[in-house]
Parts: sequence; structure tokens; C-alpha cells
Amino acid sequence: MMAIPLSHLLVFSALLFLTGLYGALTRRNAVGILMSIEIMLNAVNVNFVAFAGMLNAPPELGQVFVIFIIVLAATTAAVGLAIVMAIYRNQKTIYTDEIDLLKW
Amino acid sequence: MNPLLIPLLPLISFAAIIFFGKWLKEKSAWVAVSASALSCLVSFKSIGEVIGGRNFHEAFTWILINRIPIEFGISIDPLAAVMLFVVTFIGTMIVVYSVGYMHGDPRYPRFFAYLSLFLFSMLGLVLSSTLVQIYVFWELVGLCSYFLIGFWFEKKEAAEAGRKAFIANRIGDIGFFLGIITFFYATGTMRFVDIQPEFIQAQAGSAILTVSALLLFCGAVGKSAQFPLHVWLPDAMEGPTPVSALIHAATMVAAGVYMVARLFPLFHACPEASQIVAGIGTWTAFMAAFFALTQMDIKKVLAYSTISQLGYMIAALGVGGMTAGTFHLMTHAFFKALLFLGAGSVIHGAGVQDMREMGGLRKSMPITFWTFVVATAAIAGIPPFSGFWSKDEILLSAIGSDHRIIFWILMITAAMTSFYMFRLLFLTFFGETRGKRAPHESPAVMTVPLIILAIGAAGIGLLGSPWAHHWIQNFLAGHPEEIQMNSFVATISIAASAIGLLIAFIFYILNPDLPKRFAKKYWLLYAASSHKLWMDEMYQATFIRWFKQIARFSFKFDEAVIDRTVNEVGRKTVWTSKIKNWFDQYIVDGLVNLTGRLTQMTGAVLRLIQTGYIHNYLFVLLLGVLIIGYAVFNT
Amino acid sequence: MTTFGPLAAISCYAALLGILTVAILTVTVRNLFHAAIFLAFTLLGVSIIYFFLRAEFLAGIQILLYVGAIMTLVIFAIMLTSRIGDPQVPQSNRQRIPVFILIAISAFFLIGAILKASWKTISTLQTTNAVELGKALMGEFVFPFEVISLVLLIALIGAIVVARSDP
Amino acid sequence: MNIPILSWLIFLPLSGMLITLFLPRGRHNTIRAVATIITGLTLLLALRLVCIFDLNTSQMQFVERAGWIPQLNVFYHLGVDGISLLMIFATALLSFLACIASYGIRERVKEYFALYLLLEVGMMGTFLALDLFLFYIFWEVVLVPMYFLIGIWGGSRKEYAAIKFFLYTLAGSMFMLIGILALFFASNPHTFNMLELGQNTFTLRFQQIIFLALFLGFAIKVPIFPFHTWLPDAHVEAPTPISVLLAGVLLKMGAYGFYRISYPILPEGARWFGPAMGVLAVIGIIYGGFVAFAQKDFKKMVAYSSVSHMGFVLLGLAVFTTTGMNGALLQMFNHAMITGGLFLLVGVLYDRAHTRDLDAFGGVWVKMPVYGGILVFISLASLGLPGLAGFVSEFMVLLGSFAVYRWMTVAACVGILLAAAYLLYMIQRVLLGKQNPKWSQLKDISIREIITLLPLMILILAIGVYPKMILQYMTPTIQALVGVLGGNPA
Repeated sequence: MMAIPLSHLLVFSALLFLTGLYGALTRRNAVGILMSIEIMLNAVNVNFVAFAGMLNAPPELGQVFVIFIIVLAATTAAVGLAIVMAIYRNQKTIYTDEIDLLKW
Repeated sequence: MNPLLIPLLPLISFAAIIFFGKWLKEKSAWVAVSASALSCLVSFKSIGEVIGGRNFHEAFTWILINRIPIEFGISIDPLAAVMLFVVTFIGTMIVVYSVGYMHGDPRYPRFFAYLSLFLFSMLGLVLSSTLVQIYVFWELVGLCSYFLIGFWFEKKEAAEAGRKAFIANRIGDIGFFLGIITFFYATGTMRFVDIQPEFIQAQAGSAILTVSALLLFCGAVGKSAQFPLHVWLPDAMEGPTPVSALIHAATMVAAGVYMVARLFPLFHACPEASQIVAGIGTWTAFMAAFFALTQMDIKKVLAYSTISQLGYMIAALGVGGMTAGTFHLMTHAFFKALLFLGAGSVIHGAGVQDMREMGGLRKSMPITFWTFVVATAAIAGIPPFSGFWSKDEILLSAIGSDHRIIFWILMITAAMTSFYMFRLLFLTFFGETRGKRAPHESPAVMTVPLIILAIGAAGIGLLGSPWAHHWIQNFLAGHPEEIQMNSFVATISIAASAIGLLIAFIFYILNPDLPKRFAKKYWLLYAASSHKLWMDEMYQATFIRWFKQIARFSFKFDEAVIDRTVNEVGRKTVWTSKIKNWFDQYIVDGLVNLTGRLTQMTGAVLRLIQTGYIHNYLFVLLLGVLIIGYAVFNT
Repeated sequence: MTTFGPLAAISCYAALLGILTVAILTVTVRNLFHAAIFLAFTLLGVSIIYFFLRAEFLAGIQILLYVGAIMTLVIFAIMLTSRIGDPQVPQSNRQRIPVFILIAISAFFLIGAILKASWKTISTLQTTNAVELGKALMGEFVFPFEVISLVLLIALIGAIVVARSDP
Repeated sequence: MNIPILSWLIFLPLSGMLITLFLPRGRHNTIRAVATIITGLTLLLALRLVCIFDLNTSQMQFVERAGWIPQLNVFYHLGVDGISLLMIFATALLSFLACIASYGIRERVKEYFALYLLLEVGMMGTFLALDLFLFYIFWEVVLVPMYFLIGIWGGSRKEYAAIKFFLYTLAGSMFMLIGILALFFASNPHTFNMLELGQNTFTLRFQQIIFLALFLGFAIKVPIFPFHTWLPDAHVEAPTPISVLLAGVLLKMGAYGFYRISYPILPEGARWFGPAMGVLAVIGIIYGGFVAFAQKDFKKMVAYSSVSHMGFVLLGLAVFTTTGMNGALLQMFNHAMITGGLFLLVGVLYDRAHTRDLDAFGGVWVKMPVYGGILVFISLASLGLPGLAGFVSEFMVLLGSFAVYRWMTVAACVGILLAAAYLLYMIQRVLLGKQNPKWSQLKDISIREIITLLPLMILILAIGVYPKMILQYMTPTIQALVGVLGGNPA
């Protein structure tokens, strides 16, 4: 019998999260950034599920939030990709270092 | 029947024609004729009652001044009865005459509306029971006169003449108005029934009463065209001839005389005022007769003759001959209306007004000619025509009250009257025809009133003759008076008329060249007469010019001084605010701007960080999270 | 403390490592399409973790929603925005190194913190099922549930509006 | 009668304004109909008020009182007596008629009628308020819509005229505000209530100063010579209905202030200033008449005639006798009717010919017989023809003033002559003379325009023939006021 300690799962999810973050910060492509964000969300979900199973709390609590986050991830993806499409149509690019609309 | 109907009938006619004139068209004339005829009948009944000794008085309170009621009402006494007779009877005649004279005019209904309104106002004036009421209708008749003079308002002269008449009357009316106010303050009443000799005599001697009498007389000066406000009446001849006959000869212009006669106790109590009244009347009579000598326009001659005759009446009232003046008013109304209607008939038939283009109309217009002869004889004072009796009466009262100068001036005037009237007659009806178009006699609707009026002009004077025992004088005075026919006065009067006639005959029948030579020889005199002593020009050069200058000056003053001051204040305010603005902009705001500029500079540096790239921002975000996390965990 | 059989434990750790590897590949590969495939694997891996943690329902949702729906979307977006496989185009920007340093520092701190903390875990793995979850959603969490559904609707409309070609 | 009729008079137009604001912009006819109905209802209310008004008392009637700003002792306090009743009726009537005359406005109709109704609110409130604070607020409420109504819908120099009007009257009301505040602080206890203030006794010097301050405020509004120059500009530039209200109602607000505030509260101050007011009045009468004579612009002529006619109001006010002050109040009412009518007539002509140059016309009567008749009728009323309204009031004013200022009365009579001169000159230039071929296409006055003029004409004639009809409403109040002033009660 081997045990997977909670801390190991947490370390994993932390690393997964940071990976996603790295992607979000370094990807030039907007779609890539969105993908990285999905990874970050998944890392969070892993955290929730681990807590739900291993901490002294009703397990539904953590899992319900996972469901919420998945739904929100779906909306993020949908809206985000729609925005990407719109930007692409207007700017003819989806590379973020070619878009500086935020600059005044 | 209520005497209220007398003024009401013409008012109804006026309203009917004004509102339904479009549909009535030609029939509107008959509305006016029937209204005036009915009103005449009703007034005859009322007059009959007054002759029977029953005066009529009814009034209601109009406004309260100092708790004293000011009334409106109807009162008929002998004086009013005489006027009532004149106005309704002659009015009816002239309305009938107008049916023919105005035929074919584009504003035919409106003419009769105005005539009806005039009759209403005039009757209201005659029947007035208070001073305020008489003033109200006084102004209304002036208004009708204004409308009717300017009836053919497309003609500039007509419009001007109307305005001139109204303004001249207004000048007099202001005096009248002030007179009413002063009279009210002096006596506390405005009712004619209160103005009895005893009542006035009780307050005689006070200066304010004299002042009020003179101010009231101003009204008469304006309305009855006395010197110096007489200038409007000749110009008023621009109106249609029936109007000249009705308003500017028979009735309205006599309203001044009527008013003075109404207030006779007041004037009687103020001898100074009476003197002035007499003086003005006499001078007007003489002056106007002098002007009439050389006029060439048939209506102008008659206009000056009217002024002159009104002067007679005013003079009569001034010298104390109240009955004489009123009597002359009545006779004059008849013969002058007749003269004007005759002149109208001549103008209608011959198509011109200038006597130099007439002549020889005797044959083509026999009815007009004969009625005209009657009227001329009446005005010239040929016995037994009406003018003789009343004029004689006036001269009698002048000599009777010891006004010798006035007497003689009036006598000379009588001779002049006779001269210019016969001159008119000879120039128009005798000699050869000088006109360009064939004259014709007027239709029956015009000649019948002429004939009726001629009968009146011939016979009405007999009411005041010794053969009728001076009935009219007794009626007016309210009690039998012993009047002696003064054979001296009568003789001189007849002689004066005869001299006038004779000279006219010599000048215009026997020796037609004489007038021209005469005019050349006494050119100054001739010019003075034909230019009416240059009074119009004088007024034009003085009062009217001053008036316009004051108006223009006031306006300039308003723009250049008052308004400019206002704008200047505004501009100075703007100026000071500009200084404040400078201070504000460079000192106060400078500090603010300095702060702003510093911020801007800082911003310029800081904006370098602001790349606009989303990943940069995210990077900084992460950095921030780290730093915060570090800070949190370290504590 | 979760207990597995040793084989299960080993396979679990292997899965964790595998997931990390594909995740890293996802954020680093040049070809975006490849990155999407790696992302799909990452998500699948996460669902395997759920299985390990006995959260089967979630694992199912994970596969259906992420791998099924979201991945489709992402791949569509990639296809539609072209210039994918062009090797000339760098796929990461110039702040790669500083980011990496920051990430490293973060990792250092995070892992330190996790390991240092004393977790009050329970001995047996708690499980739940779809029925319980459904009760929780319609009971205790009904309000957030409704809000989420509203957000979903709005996002739906918003996406349509934003992505429509003519405004 | 339990409904608060006075509040209704104020809030009905206000609600009308709100309704107008919520109507769609393009629905011009609906907006016009709403405004007409609202002003019409207000007129009906005013008529009802006239009917139930008690003739036998000089007290305030239908008083409404409610706390508003208790810290400052400010009350929402309304009431009506013989003086304000006439003004309210005139306001309601002219607002209604001018509303009908406003159908010619075609630009920004919605804003126009909204502002128009707000103007009516202000005017009504000014005449109804019994609290100085409330009075001041309504006074200023009138100013704002007026500014926009002149400044937006006016003629070629509208901005200049509107600014001038606004600043000038605002300067005046500033003095008035100072006076009001001084009265507040001088009274014991501090109050804005006009009726309570009337029971305070102030020192003569204080009364003189405050009277002067209030005088400036009111004099500019009347306007009294030499504060009148805003009037011609504002009149010339304002659209016709606004000119009507300006002349008919706004000028009366100044004179009303004398009746309502200056006289009852500061009787000794008023008496001290009486002769000076008389002199200014006479100057105004004559001066206004002369300047009117020199005008070439129809509207400007009427405007200056207003200066002249309002001089009679001031003259009547300056004599402190019942006759004079009755006459002055009646003259206010008559002037509202007559000058309102004249401005409407100018508007009728301007709508057709697009010029107001008097010399450009001539012989218009031939083409427009009905119009000519009405113009002559109202002009005659204006020049004081007996039998029409103007005569009665001028007669009473002069009769009243003669007892006090003899020579001033004589001089004022010249004003009557001047009125005849400039009005007849105007009639001659517009209606008479040869027909100018340029105007051969003019259409006669329309039914709608006649409707706006008919009530005025009927009133003018009725007052002229039987003035007791209207004098009975004001006499008790005026007598009481003269009693307060200690003037000649007769």
C-alpha cells in the first residue's frame, strides 16, 4: 500500500499552475494564451478535488466548485475565442505583441 | 317708446352692416336709412313731450369716484330736443342722399356702417346726461369723422386729412378732458342737471372754475374748428360730400357749440372766460370769411363758410346769447347741409370740384340750382330765409350786451359772407359752361332730400321770427322772453347782405375781369386770403416740425444715451471681468496648470512603462503578486 | 492520507509526471496545433487524476466538456487564424527568461509553503456521487448555480455578438 | 371648495410641462394640443376662481400655507385678493391665447412648449405667492424660460436681446433680493411672510433704503424710465406669443410688486418716494410717446407705447388715492389686453409679410379688411378712445392724480395726444394710403388668429362700456391698501 500524500498532489497542481502561467506570459499567440489559461484552471480544479477528498469537509463542497469552474472555463473559452476572432478580423493578427490597443 | 331707442337704432344698424355687410351689399344702405328714419320718428315723439313740458332723464351709475357716482344716461331738455331734431332729421335726409351719391363705391356697405355709427355717437352726445358721457361720445364722433374723412384712404390726402382732424381734435380734447377733471374737483359733480345757474353762481369767482371753463372751451375749439385749431376742417373736405354735409357742417362740428350751450351757466358765471370765448368766436368768424373770399374749390369755400358760421355761434354764446347761438346752429344745420348736398350734386353731375371748371350749370341742373339759391339766400341773410333771423338774433345779443366791436366785426363778416356765397353761386351756375364734360341732373334719391332741406332752410327761421312770437327762443330759454325786433340791427344786416350780393354781382356777372385785376392790385391781401394766412405752413414749420424733432431726438437720446449707458455698463463689466480673467488665467490658474504640467511630465516618464502589450502587464501583475505574497509571508 | 495499491500509486505518480510533461510541451511547442493536441492530453490526464481521487462524475464532465467541447473550439480558432505552422514566426515573446525566473521563484516559494504546512487530512478518501452533487447544486448552491447559468447565457449571447462579422 | 385651487393653478402648467417633456419629439400636433388643453384648463380654473371670489372683503382668500424650509421660516404660502385676482386672470387668459398663437412655431416645438408652460408656472406663482422667499423664486423662474424663449426662437439679434433682458432684470432682482433679506432680518420675529411683515413698523430711514432697493427691482421690470431699454430689444427679437406675454404679464409683475410688497410693508417709504415716482411716470409717459412716434419698426413702436402706458400705472401708483390706484390696477389689466392684442396683430402681419418696417406697408386694409378692422379697434383702445377699456383706466388715473399733482397731470395728458399721434401714424402707414403692389398677395387674418383676438376685444369693449364689472373686484382691496398707506382714502 502506498500513499499519495495531499502535499504531493498540491505540489503537482502548483507546478501545473505555474506551467500554465508561464505559457500565459510567454505565448505570443492569443489562442495559446487561452490554452495556457485552461491549464491554470485545471490545476485549480485538481486542488479542489484533492481537498474535497482529503480534508474534513463535505465532499460535495469542493466538487460543486469544480463544476462551476468548468462552466466558467467553458464561457471563458467561448467569449475569449470570440474576442480573438474579432481582433483577428480587425487587426489581421492575433499576436499580442503586435497589438497595443491598450496604449493610449 | 323709450328714447333709448333713438341712439340704439343706428347702433343696431351699424352692428348689422359691419357683421353682415358682405351679404347685405346694396341692401345695407336701406338698413341704415330705415334705422335713421325710425330713430327720427322716435325722437319726434320725445321732442313732442319736451315741448309739452316733460323733460326726460334716466341714468345708471357707470363708475364710482370718491363714492360719487358718475352716471351714464339719457336726458332730454329743450336744448337737447333742438339738437335731436337737427341730427335725426338732417341725418336721415343725408343718409337717403348718400344712397345715390355713394352708388357704385367698392366699400359701399362700410360707408353706411360708419354713417350709422356716427349717428349713434352723435345722438349719444346730444342725449348725454354727464360731462364724462359727452366726452365719450365726443371722442366717438371724432373717430367716425376720422374714418369718414379717410374713407377713400387710398388717396394720401384723405388719409392725412383724417389723421390731421383726429389729432387737432385730440389737442382740444385734452383741454376738454382736463376741464372735466378740474370741473369735477371744483364742483364735485358731472351731471348736467346739477349745472344750474344757481348752483354755479354759488361757486362763481373761484379761479379754478374759470380755468375749467376755459379748458372745457378748448374742446369746443377743437371740435367746432375755431381759431387756432380750425385747420383740420378744410382738409376734412377730402371725405365724401355727404359726410362733409352731415359731420363737417350740420352736426358734429356744431357739437362744440352745443357743449358750450350746455355749460352755459358755467360760462355765464365766468365773465373772463366768456370774453375769451366771444373773442375767439368773432375772430374765427371774420378770419374764415376772409379765407373763403378767394377759394376756388367749391367745398373749400363751404368749409370756410362753416368755420365762419361756427364762429358766429361761439361768439353768440360768448356774448351771452345762448338762445341766439343755438337758433343759429339749427338754421345753419339746414342751409349748410343743403349747400353741401347741392355742391355734392354739382360734383356728381359735373365731375369736378374746381369752380373754374364749372359755370352755367343752371340749365342742366335746375333742381340743384334752385335749392342752392334758397340755401345761399339763407346763409347770406336775405329775409325771410332762415339765416336772416338767426343771424339777426346774434347781432342783437352782441349789441344788447354792449359788445360793439364784436357787433361791427360780425356785421362786416356778414357782408363778406354774402359776397363769397353769391360768388360761389354765380361762378357755378351762371355764365358759360367751362367744364369738359356734359353735366346732368342727379337722380331723385338725391334731389328729393335737397328739396326737403330747401323747404327747411327757407322756413325754419320763421320759428324764431316775430310772426311766431319768437317761439324757439322761448322754448330754449324755458320761459317766455320779451324780445324786441331791433329795426336798426335788421336794417344794417340787410344792407350788409345786399352790399355783398351787389359786389359779387359786379365782379362775376357784369365784369368777370375785375376779380383778376383786383387780385393783382391787392396781391398781398389776396395771397393772405388764398393761402389762409399761411397758417398751415406755419404749423408745419413750427409745431409739427418740433414735434417730429423731439420724437427723433428722444429716440436718438434713447439709443445714444440711455441704452448706451446700459451697454456701457455691460461693457465695463466685461472689461473688468477681462482683467479678472487675466489674473485668473495666469496667476490662479497658473498654479493649477503648474500642478497639471508636473503631473503631465511625470506621466510622460511613466507612460514608457505603458507598452500596451498584454503580456507585459501580466508580467507586472505576477511580479506584484509575488511581492505582496512575500510581504504577507514575511510578517 | 490516501492509500493505493503500490501499482496504482506508481501509475499515479507516472500520470502526474506525464501530465506535467505534456503541459510543459503545451506551453512551449512552436506549432500551435501541436500545442492544442498536447493540451488535450493534459486535460485527459487531469481527468485520470480525478479517477484516482474517486471523483468519477467530475472525470466524466472533464472529458466531455474540456476534451470534447473546449478543445473543438480551440482547434477551430487555431484553424481560422492561420499562420500556425510557420517556423519563421517565433511563438514566444522576449520576456521568456524573466518570466521563467519569476516562475521559478514562485515555484520555490509555493512548494516550500505547501510542504511546510501541516495539513489536517483524514484517513479515508471521501467520495461522493452524482446524486449528492445534484442535491448540493439544487439545494445549498442553487443560487450560485442559477447565477452561473445566467453567466453562461450572457456569455453565449456575448460570444455571438462579438464574433459576428458585421456589427 | 376643498380643492386647493391656487396650487392647482401653479401645478397644472407644471404637470403640463412634464407631460410635454415625455412626448415624442416629432409629434408636433400632440404637443400643441397638450399645451393648449393645459393652458385652457388653467384658464377655466382662473375663471372658476373669479366666480367664487368673495367681493366684499379685502382679506386674502383661498389661503394655503405649509411649512417648507422651517429653519428659515419659509412657507409655501399662497393667497389671492382683489389685486392678484385680476393679474391671475390676465395671465391665464393671455397664456391660453398666446398658446394658440404659438402654433406658428415650427422649430423645436417640444422644447418651446415645455419652456412656455414653465413660464406660466413662474408667472402664476409670482402673483399667488404670499411669502417673499417663494415670491423671489417664482420671480426668477420666470426669467429662465424667458431667456431661452427669446434666445432660441427670437429674431436676428436674439442672443443680444436675450442676454440683455436676462442680465438687466437679474441685476434688478439682485437689489430686490437684498431688500427682501433686509426685511427678513429687520422683522421681529424673522419672517418672509408678506402679511406679517406688513404689521411690523420700521424706521423711516430703513423704509426709504429698502423701498429704493425694491424699487430698482420692480422699476426695471415695469419698466420705468430710464430703465426701459431692454424692453424694445426684447420685444423686437422675441417671437410673437412671447412678446404678448412679455408685455401682458411680465411688465405687470413689477407694478404688482409695488402693490403687494413695497406699499403695504413700507408705507412711509412709499409716501416719501411718491413725488419722485410721479415725475418718473410723467417723463415715461411723454418720453415713451415721443420715441414711439419716431419708430419705423412696428414692434418697437408698440414696445415704446408700453413704456408710455405703463407710465400711467406708475402715475396712478404715485398718488395714494383710491381712484388713482384703482385706475392704475385697471390700467395694468387693460394694458395686458390691449398690448397683448397689438403684439398678436403685429405677429399676424409679420407672418405674412416677413417685415415689420412700417414704411414698407401701405393700403393693407384693402387686402385684409377684417385684419384692418381689428387693428384699428385695438389701436383705438390703446389711444384711449372712450367706450373702450384704455380710456376708463387713464381717466381714473388722471382724475386721481389731479388732486395731488396738478401739473404732472396736465403733462401726462400730453401722453394721450402722443398716443393718438403715433397710433394713427402707424395706422396710416400700414393700412391706409395707396396699396403697395408688393403686398397684393396678402391673405386676410385666419379664423385661428381671430380666435386669439376675439376674447381680448370683447373684454376691451366690455370694460370700456361697463367698468364696474371689473372694478368691483379690486375696490375693497385697494381701499384697504390706501388705508394702510394713510393716503387720501377717498
